[in-house]
Amino acid sequence: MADVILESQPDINADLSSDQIQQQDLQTEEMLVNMGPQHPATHGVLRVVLRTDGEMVLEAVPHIGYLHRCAEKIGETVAPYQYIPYTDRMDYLAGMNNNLAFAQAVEKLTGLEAEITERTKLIRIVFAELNRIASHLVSFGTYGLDLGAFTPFLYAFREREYILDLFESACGARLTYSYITVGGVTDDLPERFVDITREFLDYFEPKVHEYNLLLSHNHIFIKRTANVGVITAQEALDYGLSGPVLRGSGVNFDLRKQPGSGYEDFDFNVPVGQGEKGKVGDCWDRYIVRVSEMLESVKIIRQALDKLDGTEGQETLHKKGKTLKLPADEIYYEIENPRGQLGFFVRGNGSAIPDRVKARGPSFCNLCVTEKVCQDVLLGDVAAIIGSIDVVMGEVDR
Amino acid sequence: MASITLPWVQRDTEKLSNYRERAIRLLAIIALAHIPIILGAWLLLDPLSTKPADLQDWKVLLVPPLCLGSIGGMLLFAGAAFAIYAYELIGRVLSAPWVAFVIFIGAIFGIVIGVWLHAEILMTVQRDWMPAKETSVIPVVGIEYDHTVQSIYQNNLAGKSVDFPLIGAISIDTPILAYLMFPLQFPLIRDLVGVGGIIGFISLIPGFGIWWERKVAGRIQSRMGPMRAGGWHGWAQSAADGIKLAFKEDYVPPGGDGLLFRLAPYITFIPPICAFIALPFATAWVFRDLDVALIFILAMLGIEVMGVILAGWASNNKWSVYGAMREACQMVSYEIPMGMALLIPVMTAGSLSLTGIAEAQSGGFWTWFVFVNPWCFLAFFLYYVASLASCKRAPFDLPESESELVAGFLTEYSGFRWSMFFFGEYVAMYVVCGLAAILFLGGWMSPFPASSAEWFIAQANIENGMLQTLVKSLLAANPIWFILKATFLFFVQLWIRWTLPRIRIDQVLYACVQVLLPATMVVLLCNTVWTLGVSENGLNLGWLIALDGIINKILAAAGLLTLLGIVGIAAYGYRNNKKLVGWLAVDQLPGK
Amino acid sequence: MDDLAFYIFAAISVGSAFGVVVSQNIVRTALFLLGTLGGVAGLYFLLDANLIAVIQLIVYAGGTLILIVFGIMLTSKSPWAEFKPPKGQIVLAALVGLLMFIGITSLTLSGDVNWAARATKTPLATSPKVAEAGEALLTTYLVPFEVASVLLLVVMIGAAYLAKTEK
Amino acid sequence: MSWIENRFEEGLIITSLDWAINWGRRYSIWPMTFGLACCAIEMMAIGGSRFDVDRFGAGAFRASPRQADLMIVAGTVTYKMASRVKRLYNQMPEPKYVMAMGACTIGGGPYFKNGYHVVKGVDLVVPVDIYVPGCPPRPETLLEGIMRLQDKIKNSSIATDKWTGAKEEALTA
Amino acid sequence: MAPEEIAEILKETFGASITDTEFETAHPRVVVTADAWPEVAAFLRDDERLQLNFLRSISAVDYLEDDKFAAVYDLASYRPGKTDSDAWALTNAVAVQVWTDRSDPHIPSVAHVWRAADWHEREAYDLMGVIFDNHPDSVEGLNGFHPRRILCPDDWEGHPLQKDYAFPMEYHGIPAVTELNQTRPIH
Repeated sequence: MADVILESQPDINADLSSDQIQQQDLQTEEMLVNMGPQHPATHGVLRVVLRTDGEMVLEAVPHIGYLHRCAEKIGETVAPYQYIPYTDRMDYLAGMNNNLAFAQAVEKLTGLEAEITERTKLIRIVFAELNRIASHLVSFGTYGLDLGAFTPFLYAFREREYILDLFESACGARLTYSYITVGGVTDDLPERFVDITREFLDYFEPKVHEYNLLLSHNHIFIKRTANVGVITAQEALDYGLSGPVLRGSGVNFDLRKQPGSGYEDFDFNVPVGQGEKGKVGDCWDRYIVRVSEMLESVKIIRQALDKLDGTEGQETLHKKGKTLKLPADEIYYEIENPRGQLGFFVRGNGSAIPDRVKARGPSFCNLCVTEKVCQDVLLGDVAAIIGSIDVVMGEVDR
Repeated sequence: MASITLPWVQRDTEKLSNYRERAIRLLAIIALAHIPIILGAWLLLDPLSTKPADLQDWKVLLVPPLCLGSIGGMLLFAGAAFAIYAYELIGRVLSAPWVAFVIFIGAIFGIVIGVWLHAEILMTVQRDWMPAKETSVIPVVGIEYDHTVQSIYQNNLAGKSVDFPLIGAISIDTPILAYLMFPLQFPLIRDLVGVGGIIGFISLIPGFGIWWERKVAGRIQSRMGPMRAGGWHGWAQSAADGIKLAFKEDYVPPGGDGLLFRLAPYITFIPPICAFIALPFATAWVFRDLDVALIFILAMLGIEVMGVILAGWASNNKWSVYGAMREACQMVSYEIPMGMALLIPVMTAGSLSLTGIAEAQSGGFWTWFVFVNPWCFLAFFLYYVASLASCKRAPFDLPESESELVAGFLTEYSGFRWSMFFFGEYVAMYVVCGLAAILFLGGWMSPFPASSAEWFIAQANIENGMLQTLVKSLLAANPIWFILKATFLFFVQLWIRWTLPRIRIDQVLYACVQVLLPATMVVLLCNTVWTLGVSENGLNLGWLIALDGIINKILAAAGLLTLLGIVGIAAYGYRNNKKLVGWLAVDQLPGK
Repeated sequence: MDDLAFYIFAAISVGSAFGVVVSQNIVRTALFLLGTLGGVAGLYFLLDANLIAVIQLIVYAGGTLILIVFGIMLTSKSPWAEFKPPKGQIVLAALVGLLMFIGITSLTLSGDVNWAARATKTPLATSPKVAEAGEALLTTYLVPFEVASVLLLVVMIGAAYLAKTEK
Repeated sequence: MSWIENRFEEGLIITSLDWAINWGRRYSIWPMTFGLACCAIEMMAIGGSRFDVDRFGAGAFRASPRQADLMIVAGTVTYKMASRVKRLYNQMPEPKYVMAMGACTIGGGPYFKNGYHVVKGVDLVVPVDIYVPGCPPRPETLLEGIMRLQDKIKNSSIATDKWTGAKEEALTA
Repeated sequence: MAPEEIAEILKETFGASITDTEFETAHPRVVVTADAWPEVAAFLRDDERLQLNFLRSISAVDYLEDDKFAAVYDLASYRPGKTDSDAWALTNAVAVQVWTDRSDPHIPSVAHVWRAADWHEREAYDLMGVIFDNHPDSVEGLNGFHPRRILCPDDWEGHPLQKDYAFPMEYHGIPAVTELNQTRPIH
């Protein structure tokens, strides 16, 4: 990377303060522009240093770590059951999925998996998919915001509130649920939950078509996103991308379709970027994959709710979960998060407290492609590209 | 709230009430002190005397300040004392929800009526005052004037028979009116009065516009918008924002160019206001009826950009420079299609004067230029798109695009200077909308033909002169129509802003150079040929005139249907409105 | 009243012109130029030459000036730096300016030209209106008008060509 | 403002001026778009349809600190971010208010122990006006925090504004 | 393809470089020596039978009692279906463990094999202190070149995930409050 830096330029990769950047480059034609950590388009505390020539962005280097909350270190000091709340705060838009990933990793490691009841599994699927919808709604809304459309954001939040109400009725929290935990879920479903959820799904499904009319097929929106930030399938695999970003590049890969995911009995499609409005793997493809996934999740939830009816009375929380001893073994386990494949590496040492917990955040892996894609694009495209990758900084920095 | 006690909520009420009593006493004494002045002045000057010997010109200097000003002052101070005395009662009345609404609506009507009155007076001054026979001279200063108080009084009496609705109703044969109208014979005074009216209207636009924008945005996004400030639907929100911004710390970036940074808001703010000099509200309602008003307004909108560029440059901030660059290239390129689109109605009307163009559309809404032929129809939309770009409104709000450039050229501005930019932006928005209303939507002409007023008066058998005037002005031509049309176009701008995403900078320029510019050129050419074809002095082609008539009717019907459709959808939504939030899951939470 | 306005506009024009010459900052120079152009436009308005005044505003102040500033900001290697001409240039420019000033003032004061008579000969009150100006452009002065248009067209094509080859 | 400072204490002019200014400031608290972590999502939620902070006139989220009145520190402040938080605070013009939203900004929250990279409370970095507890606080709590801030503004006075004096001191020093 | 078969193929090709295998675990893995690791990595990615084209994660683990660090590379192979509309399949997956000394932890970088390894290696260096040689984004430190830090600031001291990490008491003037009753500054 060092060869493309001009001599008079400060090192774009270095963690310079914005003062240093301001002082050094005022005399040159190419500007170093500091985007973030407080910038509306960076979704939190991502900082991107741009080397620009006029409106062209020649190079964009993301700087992360502004939200490094030491989650992995804390994982080495608490028992898995106590660690569940910390997983909530990693990807705070998809707390349920994070809970699920860690709980399943620990259950697989300790062999508790075999004792999880059918009802628990179904409840987990319902909540994971509901949270996927909620997370994609935020992604959809903020993507509109990145491109200057304010209204879709509020529509998305309006619908998301209903999902949060459902979560609240089940576990009392709006954002950090700790509902899915080691050994099951903390509580059985509240009364009439199934009916209300069905009502919500009936309400929600037509809304997605409304979103498509409002934003997805808006001419300006397509002009802004199609053919912008193209990631080919080969690049996507090479950079270790996953989730909607990988599928947007035309790779039809979803962990939920793999054997052993717990979704074998469900009938749903995996939306893949087709290059409908431009090239395969552009921003619009990544965006539309998310919107379509919401509809697929609705399908899954409907089927799961139907199955839930026959499982009344089954135990939902295994007593062993709280007093689990981890064997001196390790495991790496991945599930499909709204943002991609969330993996947990857990190593036990025979006691209740693990030796090492490592999270493979999908946002972390997806973000590293920014540097590749944001070359020779316009300044406005940077917001479009970062928005389409849909990062959650809590998970990037952990 | 009531159950929580907070340490800082406590206040020394006794101390306060003591000050209150002293204030009431002071104000009451001042009010009483006015009485001897009024009595003395009244006895000395005798302003109600109609004897020619008593109508002296020198009294002009004394009658308004001593006789009328003192009465006003007494009422003011007494009212203030009463307000402080009975503030609990007044506060309770004021805090009722409908009172704020009444005040708000009243203020709007009051300003409209005030502007109207002022225009009527000026018209009377111009029409009724005969050429003077001799000139008088003010002794010391040496200023010449044509009309004495006496001649004005006589003219007023003579003009009584002419329709002069509101003032005629009060009493025209009071000499006080003559004393008040005396200064109006000096053009400078008349201009000052006119400037007062314009500034009053202009200060209403941003205040109303910002509040309205937030309410419209709220309703589009299924929320309420401002609700608290001032009571009824947060009507005082703009006032609160203004007060806060005025008292915020004034920041000038040390690394930037301080002089230009301070100047830039004014360079942005003043040109759009200058545009109002030439923007007519009705036939006589214009500060200066320039023959080149159209180009003048365009020039003023063009100069506004300079302020933005300076603001961006002087801020010493990279985002600001980006904003300034974008603004510069966007404005310079969009001025061309905008100006060319405006030439089309000019060509159709055959006049460059805005008043003339509006007068050409007085035959009912189907003669409005937007419907009059297909090319004008296209030109309206071309102009509207270009005007969005020239006002930096979404989807062309690139210079201040929040998600890309933080706040663009405004990044370093805070407090009052920042609000100046917003004032300028909203005034400019209103100017372009007003221009569109005049050029394409008939300006101050009502949607009915001018003859409909006569017809209505004959049908309804109205004999009262005042009512006749009212009907004529409402059904034929009235500034209210202009304000309504311009406000509707203003609303469409807000509507677009809260619906569409933002265009990228290269697409903005592409849209201008490769789409709008060729399109306006083609439309201009076609309109020329078309106008030549239908014109009686030109080719006068029969078949084209017939086609013109048919297309005109079709377009007018389409326009009417569109408007009815919008109103219908809005009414349907209003009738079937659901509770905005919480109808689904919140109602069914456990424990509910 | 008109006299007052004349002096105000004249002061703005002359003051700004002085600023244009003296200022060392290019963007400030542009701002002063705006003042000069605006002041001169005001003088045109006073002379009842509305069309010329408005065209001065829209073409020079609203168009050309912004293009100049834009060009400076876009192309200059260091738009932030100050503009400091060498001393020789300053002296030369001052000399030329002084000579012109002396020439004009001496011409004005010498009495060779009877300004008052000229003013009365072509009364400004009947200065051409827009319609007349337009008609004159398309009838009497059609050839110069068209030549100017062709010239502008050539300039535009040349600019487009240059911009294209650069890429 | 020193010419009115301490001269008209509780006097008629200053109190009515206070009333007007505080009324304006109270109904126009513009927050900065500054989300750090989980709490930022709840901060976005109060801008959303159900909670709609715009009702209180506080809905105009400004991206530039120069136009913001309120910094809602929404989420965990880390050492790497702390200097930026401080910088943003310094960039805001007076009068400015800081709201510590959530357990992390109040005192480190769940990261108090073993959080080697987490600042244990944003009041170690910038002065805080309002503390809103919760992890994350519900939007209703945040609205309550904004109302408490309105109370605080209501009872401030330009005669005793700290920043007017402080600025003059800084200029003379 | 099962992990055992992959191990067989690797042993055939590289022999002594494959020091150990572990399959009686929830995380079947192959142990490779640090020196041979880039070659093995390139082979794993390019070999027709394996095609492990997807690096899922690099987990650095601190074995304090053994005085060693280990880096665990989780690899997977995603292969397209027969037609474009078919789902891609995860055909084989395996983990590779590379050991290094705790006193002088050096492992060759594989960022040129899988671009995904770039940030993972930076993270592993930042938090655990394992130095990945020839990393594309290296900076010169006191003890030679090492990957650039990614999460912690550039001037951060120590590597937090090491078991014997000493917590900082202060960073750039901001105290690290660790006691509940410790006084806070008054602004």
